[in-house]
Amino acid sequence: MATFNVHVTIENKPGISDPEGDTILNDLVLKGTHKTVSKIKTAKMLKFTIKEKDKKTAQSKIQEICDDLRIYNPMVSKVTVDVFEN
Amino acid sequence: MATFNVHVTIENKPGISDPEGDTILNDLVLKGTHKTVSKIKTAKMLKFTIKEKDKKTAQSKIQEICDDLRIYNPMVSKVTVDVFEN
Amino acid sequence: MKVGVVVFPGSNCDRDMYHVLTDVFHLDTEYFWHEKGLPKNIDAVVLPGGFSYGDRLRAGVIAAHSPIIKDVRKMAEKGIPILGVCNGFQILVESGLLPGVLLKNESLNFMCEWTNLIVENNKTPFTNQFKLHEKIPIPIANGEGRYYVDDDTMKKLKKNNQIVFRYSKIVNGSANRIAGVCNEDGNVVGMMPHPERAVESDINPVDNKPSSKIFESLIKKIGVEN
Amino acid sequence: MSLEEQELSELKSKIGRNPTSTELQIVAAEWSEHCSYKSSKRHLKMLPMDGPLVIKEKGYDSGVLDVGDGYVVTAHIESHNHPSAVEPYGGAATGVGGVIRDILSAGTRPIAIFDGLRFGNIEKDLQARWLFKNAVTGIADYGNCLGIPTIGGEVEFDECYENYALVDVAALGFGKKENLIKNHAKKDDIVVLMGGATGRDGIGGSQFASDSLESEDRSAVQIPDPFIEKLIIEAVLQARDDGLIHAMKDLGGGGLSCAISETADALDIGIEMDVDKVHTRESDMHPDEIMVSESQERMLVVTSKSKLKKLEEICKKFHIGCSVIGQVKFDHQMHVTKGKKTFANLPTDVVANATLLDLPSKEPTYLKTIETEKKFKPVSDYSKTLMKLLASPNIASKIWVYGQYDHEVGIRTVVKPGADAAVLRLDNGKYLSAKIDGNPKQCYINPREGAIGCFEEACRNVVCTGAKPIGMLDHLQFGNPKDPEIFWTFLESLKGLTDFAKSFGIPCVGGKVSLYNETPSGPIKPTPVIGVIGLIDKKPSVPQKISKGDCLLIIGDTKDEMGGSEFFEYIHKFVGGKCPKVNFDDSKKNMKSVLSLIKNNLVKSVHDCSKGGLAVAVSELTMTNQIGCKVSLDKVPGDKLDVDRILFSESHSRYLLAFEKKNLAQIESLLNKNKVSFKQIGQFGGSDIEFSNKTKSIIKLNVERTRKTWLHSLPNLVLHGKK
Ligand SMILES: Nc1ncnc2c1ncn2[C@@H]1O[C@H](COP(=O)(O)OP(=O)(O)O)[C@@H](O)[C@H]1O
Ligand SMILES: [Mg+2]
Repeated sequence: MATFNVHVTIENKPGISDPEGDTILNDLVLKGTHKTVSKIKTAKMLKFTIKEKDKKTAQSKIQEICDDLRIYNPMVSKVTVDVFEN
Repeated sequence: MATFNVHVTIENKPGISDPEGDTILNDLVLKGTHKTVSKIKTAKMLKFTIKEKDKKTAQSKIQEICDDLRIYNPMVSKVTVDVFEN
Repeated sequence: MKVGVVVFPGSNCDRDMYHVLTDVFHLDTEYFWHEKGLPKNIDAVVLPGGFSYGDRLRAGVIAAHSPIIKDVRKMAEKGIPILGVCNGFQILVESGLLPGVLLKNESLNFMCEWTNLIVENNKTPFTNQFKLHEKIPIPIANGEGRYYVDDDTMKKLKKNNQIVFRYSKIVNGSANRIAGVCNEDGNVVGMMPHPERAVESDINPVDNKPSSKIFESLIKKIGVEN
Repeated sequence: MSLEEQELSELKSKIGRNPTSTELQIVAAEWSEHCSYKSSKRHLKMLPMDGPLVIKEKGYDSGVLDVGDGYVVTAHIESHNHPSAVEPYGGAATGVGGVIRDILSAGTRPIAIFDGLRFGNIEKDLQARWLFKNAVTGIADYGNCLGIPTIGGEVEFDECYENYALVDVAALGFGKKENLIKNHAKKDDIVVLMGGATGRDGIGGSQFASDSLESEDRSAVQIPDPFIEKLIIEAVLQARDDGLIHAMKDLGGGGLSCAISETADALDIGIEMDVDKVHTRESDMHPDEIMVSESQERMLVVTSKSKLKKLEEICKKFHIGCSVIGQVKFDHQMHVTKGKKTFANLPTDVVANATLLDLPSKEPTYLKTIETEKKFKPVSDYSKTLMKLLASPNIASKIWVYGQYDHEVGIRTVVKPGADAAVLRLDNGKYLSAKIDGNPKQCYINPREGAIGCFEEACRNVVCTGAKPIGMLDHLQFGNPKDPEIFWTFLESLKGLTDFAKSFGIPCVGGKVSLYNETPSGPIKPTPVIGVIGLIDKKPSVPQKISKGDCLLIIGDTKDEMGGSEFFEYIHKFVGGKCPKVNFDDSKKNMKSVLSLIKNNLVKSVHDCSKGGLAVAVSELTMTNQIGCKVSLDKVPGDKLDVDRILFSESHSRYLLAFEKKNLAQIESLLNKNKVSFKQIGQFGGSDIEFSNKTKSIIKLNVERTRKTWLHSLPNLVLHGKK
C-alpha cells in the first residue's frame, strides 16, 4: 500500500460560460495595469490523500468516488484527475 | 510573444481549517464505502491565459497580479503558480 | 452634516441603509457610486451590505479595488466615522482598513437568522450610546461571515480594544465569537449583522431600541440632533 | 428542435412558401407548448381574470393589482422543472432569474420570491437528496445576490417525482402606478437588447421544457449570473424613472424568437432586426442559434432614437451590454436579417399564435376505485406516530431551507418565514401577505377537490395573517397532455380552481402551465401550485408569544377525509381514500370570522390545520412557542370519528386560535353570531403536548424534545437519508 495525492479539478465544460472568471478578468485584472491577460477560467480543486496499492487504482478509485457521490455534475462540469506519488 | 496558460491554485495555509474539505470527507466519502481516503483539502483554481515574451515573465507577471490584486488573502491562503506553454 | 452611502455594483442593502439614515434618523444622506470620489464635506461614510461583484473570487475583494476606496481610506485616516455592514465589512477587511478576514461560515451555508450581539467596546462612533456588554437583537444574513485573524493580530485586537461586537453564542464559528471590529483609532467599524434591519419595530420581532443606538451614537458623534 | 409534420404544412400554407431554416427554428420555438400554450390556452380562458383591483395592459408578463394610494403590486409564477431535474443548481437559479425579469418588465421593483420544491423520496434516494440540496443552494445564491428576499414557499417529497424535480418560483413586485410601462411603440422607435451576451447555452430550452425528459437535449444547461441580473434590475429601473422605456419584455423560453414575435404581436407592430447587432459571447454563432438561444439575464426594450443615448449611458454605468438590434415597423412582419441578407420574414401573428389544440380527455380508470379504503392495523402508540410524522420530510420544519434564504433584505418582512404566510409592509402603510401551496397527494386522488384544496389552503395561510385574498396565481403541472386521462385531470383541476375563484371573487392574476412532466416511471401526479396574495389595510396579525393559561380554540369541522393524508401515505403507506372537500359556505364564513377576530385584536396567534391535521398543527404551535398544551379530542367539532381520524384528518377550512382567556366570551359571541362551527379544545401550559379523549390520555410528548426532532430532521435527512 502506498499513499497518493490525487488532485481533482472540476471546471465548466468548454462552451459553458464562467461568469466568475469573466468578472475577475474584467472588473479586477483588466481594470489594473495588467493588459496582457486575455482570459480567466475558474475551477475548483479537491486534493485527496488516499492509500491504494498502485497509482492506477488510486486514480480509478477517486474517479469512482467523484461519480458516485456526485461531487460534480457531468452535465455542466468536467473533471480531471491527476495522481501524484507521495 | 507567446501565449501561456497559467494555473493559479489558491489554498488554505497549513494550520487553517478547511470545513468544506472536512465535510466532504466525513459526511460523504467516509459515510460510504470508500475508507481508503484519509484527507480532502479544497482549493480554488484560476486558469489565466496570458501573452508574454517567455515563460519566466508569464510566471512573474501572474505572481505579481496575485499579490497586487489580492487574488489570495495572505492571512489565510497561499498560491501556487504553474505555467504551461500553449 | 452629511452621510455618504457608497454603492458598488451588486450592493443590495444600500436602499435599506439610506431609508434608515434618512427616514428613521433624519440624517442628510447621499449615495455615492463606487467610480466617483467622495466630496470633502462628508461627515460619515457607510458601506452597505450586498454582493458587490457577485461575491466573486472572495466577498469584498473586487470592490476593495474600486476607485472610491482611496477616498474612504483618506477619510479613515482623518478620523471620520466609517461603518461597514456585512459586505461593507468584507470590503473594509479586504482593503486593509480593518484587520482580519471573513471566511465561509462553518455550516458552509448562507445563514439568515436573528441573533444577539454583545457590545464589547462602547467608545466607537457607532457604540458610544451603549452600556458595555449591552445586548442587541439583530439579524445576520451572510455566507462568508466567519471572522478570523492570526494569533498575533488577535492579541493586538484585544490589547487595543478593537473587538466591538461579539455574538452571545456560537453562530458561525467566528474566532472569539467576533461579529464586529474597529481599526486602532476606533473610527472605522465593521460588523456582519445588519443594524438597518433592526431599528424599526415593525420588522424587529424582539426590540428595536438597542440597534437604534448604533445610529444614535453616530448622531451623537457627528453632532446632529433629530 | 422541430415542428410536427402537420404543423409544418400549416406553416407552409399560412405563409404560402417553404420556410427557411431560421424561420423553422423561430416557429418551432414559439409554437412549442412552453411558449404557445397550445394545449391549454383555450381552457385557461375559463378562469376569472378581472376584478376591481386588477389592472390590465397589453404585453404584461405579470399580473398587476392596484393596492391603493397610487401603488401597484405585480405578481407572477414560473417553473423550471426540466432544467432543474438535470442541473438543479443552475435550473433553480435561472428559474428565479426568469420570474424576476417578468416582474421587472412591468416596470416594478421585485420585492419578494417564493419557491415551491418537489422531489422524490429523500429518505431513500440519493439522487433526490442531491437535487433538493442543489436546488435550494441555487435559489439561495441567486435570490440572495439580487437582494430580493425569499419569504415563503413549500417543500414536498413524493415517489412520483423520482429522478425528477419540480421547481416553482413566484415573485412579487411593487411600484407606483404611474411608473408602469405602458407597452407601446411609435414610428421610428428602435429595439434594444440589454444585458448579458447571447451564447450557445440553453439552446433548445423551451423545446426541452415541452418534451419529456427521456428525449432531453442535454446541451440545454443554463448558467446563472445573478450579478448581471442585479445590474439589469438597477439599470432598467433607472431607465424607467427617466422615462426611457416605451415597451419592454424579458427574454425567457424561446429567446429572441419569442420576445420579438410576442412584442410585435402584442404592440400590433412589425420588427426588423439584424442578428449581427446582437452582442454574442462566441463569435461564430449562426443566426438560428442567436434567435433561439436562451441565454439568461437579457431584456428587450423598445425606445426612441432620441432616448437611446441616455439608455446607453445607464448601461455603461452598470457595465451591461446594450445593442440596438432592430427597429419598429408597421408591417406586422418579423424580419430577421444578417447584415443585408434576410434569414426570416414572417407575419408576427403567424409566429406568435400557434394553432390551439383541443385535446381529448377521459376520466382515468384508477379514480373509480381510489376512494375505497383499506383496513389498517390499529395504531398502538399515538405518541410514537405523531413523533414519526413530525420528523417526516413533508412535515419536519423547513428552517434548513428558508434559513439559507435572505428573507430580511429590503426591510419589508414583518412576518418572517416559519409562520403560515409571510407579510411585507408596503410604502402606503398597507401590508401584503402571500403564500404558495400544492398538494399532489390529494390532487391525485381527486384532481378537482385537490386543486380547490390547494387554493383554499393558500387562502387560509394568508387569512391567518389578517389579510383578505385579492389575487391568485396558478401553476398547473401535469404529465403528457396527449394522454386523455392526464388531460382530464388537468381540466378537472382547472374547473375546480375556476369555481373557487368565481365563488370567492378572487381573480387569477397570472399563471403558468407546465406539461410533459414525466419521469422514467411515468407521469407526475397532478401538481397544481396555487399562490394567493392578500392585502391588509391596517395591521397584520404578527404571532405573539403564547403563555400559560391561554386558550386553544378550533374553527371548522373535522371530517372523515383521510385520502392523501400524511397519516395514510407516510404512516400506512396507503394511497387512496376520500379526498378532503372544501365546503364553500363554511370556508367563507370561517375566513370572515378569523379576519374579524384579528381585526378586533382578540387573538394572539392563528394557525391553520393542513398537512398532518390537527395533531401536527397543535404541535407546531407548541413547538414554536415552546410551551405545552392539553387538548381534548372529544370536544373537536365535526363528524363522530375515531381518535386517529380526529388527530390526522386533513379537512380544510380549519383554524386554530390561541388567545388570552379573558377574550373567550367575546370570541365565542362573534363566532356564534357568524354561525361557524367551533369549540375551545384546549389550554396552554406545562411542557408537554397532550391529547386526550374523554379522560383517556392518547398522546403525551415533551415539547422541547419534540421540537429538536422536528427542527433537525430535515438537515439530517439531506445529509444522510434515513438510516
Ligand atoms: N421552500 C421554501 N422556501 C421558503 N420558505 C419555505 C419553504 N418551504 C417552507 N417554507 C416556509 O416554512 C413555513 C411552513 O411551510 P408549510 O409547511 O408549507 O406551511 P403551511 O402548511 O402553512 O402551508 C412557511 O412559513 C413557509 O413559507
Ligand atoms: Mg398553514
